[in-house]
Amino acid sequence: MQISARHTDNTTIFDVTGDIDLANSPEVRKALLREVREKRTPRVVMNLSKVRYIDSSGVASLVEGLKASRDVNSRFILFGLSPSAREVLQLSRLLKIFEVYDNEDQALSS
Amino acid sequence: MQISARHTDNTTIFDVTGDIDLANSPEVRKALLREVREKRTPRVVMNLSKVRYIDSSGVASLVEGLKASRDVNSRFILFGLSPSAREVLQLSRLLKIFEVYDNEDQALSS
Amino acid sequence: MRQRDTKGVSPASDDGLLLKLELCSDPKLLCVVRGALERLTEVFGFSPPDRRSVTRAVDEALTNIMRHAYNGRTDQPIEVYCRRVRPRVSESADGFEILLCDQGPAVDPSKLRGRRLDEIKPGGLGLHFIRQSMDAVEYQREGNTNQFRLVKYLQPSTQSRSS
Amino acid sequence: MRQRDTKGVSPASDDGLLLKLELCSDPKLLCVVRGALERLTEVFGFSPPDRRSVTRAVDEALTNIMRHAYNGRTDQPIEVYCRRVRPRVSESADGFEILLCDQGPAVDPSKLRGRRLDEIKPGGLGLHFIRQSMDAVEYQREGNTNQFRLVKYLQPSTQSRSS
Ligand SMILES: Nc1ncnc2c1ncn2[C@@H]1O[C@H](COP(=O)(O)OP(=O)(O)O)[C@@H](O)[C@H]1O
Ligand SMILES: Nc1ncnc2c1ncn2[C@@H]1O[C@H](COP(=O)(O)OP(=O)(O)O)[C@@H](O)[C@H]1O
Repeated sequence: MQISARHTDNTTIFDVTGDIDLANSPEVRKALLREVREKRTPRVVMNLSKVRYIDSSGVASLVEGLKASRDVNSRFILFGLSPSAREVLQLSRLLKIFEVYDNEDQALSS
Repeated sequence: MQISARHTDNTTIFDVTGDIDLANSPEVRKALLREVREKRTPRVVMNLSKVRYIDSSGVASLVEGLKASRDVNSRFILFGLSPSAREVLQLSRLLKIFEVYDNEDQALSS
Repeated sequence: MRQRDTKGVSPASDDGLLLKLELCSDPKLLCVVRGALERLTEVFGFSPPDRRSVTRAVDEALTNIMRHAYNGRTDQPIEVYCRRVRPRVSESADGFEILLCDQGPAVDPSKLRGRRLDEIKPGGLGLHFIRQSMDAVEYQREGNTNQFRLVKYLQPSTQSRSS
Repeated sequence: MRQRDTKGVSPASDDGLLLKLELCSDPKLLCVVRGALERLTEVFGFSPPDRRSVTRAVDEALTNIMRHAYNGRTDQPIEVYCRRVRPRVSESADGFEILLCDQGPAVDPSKLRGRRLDEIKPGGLGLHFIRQSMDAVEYQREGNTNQFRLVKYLQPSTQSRSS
């Protein structure tokens, strides 16, 4: 798993490549919380189009990002969900809780 | 592995999906030899763009297709080789023996 | 190779065994098991969504073993047996059984429960994923070994999917 | 789990063992082993071309066992041990060792040779692929077991690549 950040205006886009599982979800969590809590970036966008698999610990990291962003009144957005990532949010009954878009254009113009 | 055929003019294009290995290379061989030897199709083209891996038995099937087409003076063409497929032909010193193109357009206009 | 071992699970090629994996409890190896399971479930004949379900269930069960049975220690042994099982009376098709074995302390079965899903909070999702993905989920203690048994049938009955 | 077994190969988590696979000699399972090896070689730290090389070598060695040691029988046992080995004097980095074990008849080492590559004909390529892909390739008979040992180092010496 690799995670890198792009910054535009008030937005940070995290490009994630590879599966998110127990081996690396702490890293995702850390990057998200730093961006939301410490940097107070108004809009944090996760590009998941290169992520095939997300496990329950990965979902937990995303939920932490979402909760942190609600705490500081910022936005937390996902796009590019693979079938497996979509399923896992559905199984967690979280698909409707997150702001989810198909692609980057839609995510950024939202 | 799935193999299906498209027919145009004097040409048959085989679309192969999935790895070619010991489990299915006999099937590839059979399809090729039927097309070249029995049907005498003047140009047989293998679309390998959805094939990630070819093992030595798969290479052997392709070599049989090539030899059969030489016997009947027809053409045998490959396109869409993955890095792994390219490597395996290189290791076999066969990359220069086969007619290899990058994509379908180039293969068909050749 | 051909004798039954102490866990009553027979090695490769006896008794429907398709694949056995032995690994240590390092989360870095989870992707390796997924890589094998994605292909094995395809060979077995599952649809793409069912392949993802089985792979996810095995991954989450391994994650739980690493976190809860072994408390995050990365050098402890895990065994994964994948076998074909004959249909039950209520099932029309063969099943895919995964047996996960660890040497951690015995598990109190009453603790094997996920949290309620109507809260938005991290954690407590793994067992839900496993139960929602599989037709049968069982825990058993055998000697010093914890055994988690997961089964998915090729044509699952509708009733077993509504859990 | 922790005792050494009869083959002198120790199980998961001892002695650098990363993964052990047991499967039967069915070509349908080749893709399953590749699925595991592709990920394991990535976790180990190999570059994409080296991952493909190692995966290919293991695949071809398994193919040879299925075809030659077991003559196409699909129900015979195969074991695959993947372990980390310490660098040799001539190597600067760790190595990835794969040990493939089968119960077929002993192999005449003089027969373990590929054909010349200057002819265009099918077959006889597998051993070439294996030798070209790996830094070390060894065959050994241990009791009733054929053992093929393949090693690739993380930073292979140039000399060992020119085979
Ligand atoms: N393999 C296991 N060994 C011991 N306890 C387990 C195991 N799997 C699950 N549990 C228990 O079940 C609880 C719920 O597990 P799960 O739904 O996966 O969520 P989480 O692991 O995030 O707590 C765990 O907190 C743990 O107490
Ligand atoms: N695992 C094995 N057991 C017995 N013989 C083998 C094994 N691997 C290779 N051989 C011998 O080495 C020869 C060359 O093998 P290889 O280069 O893979 O080509 P092929 O398998 O197409 O003949 C085989 O024909 C066989 O005689």
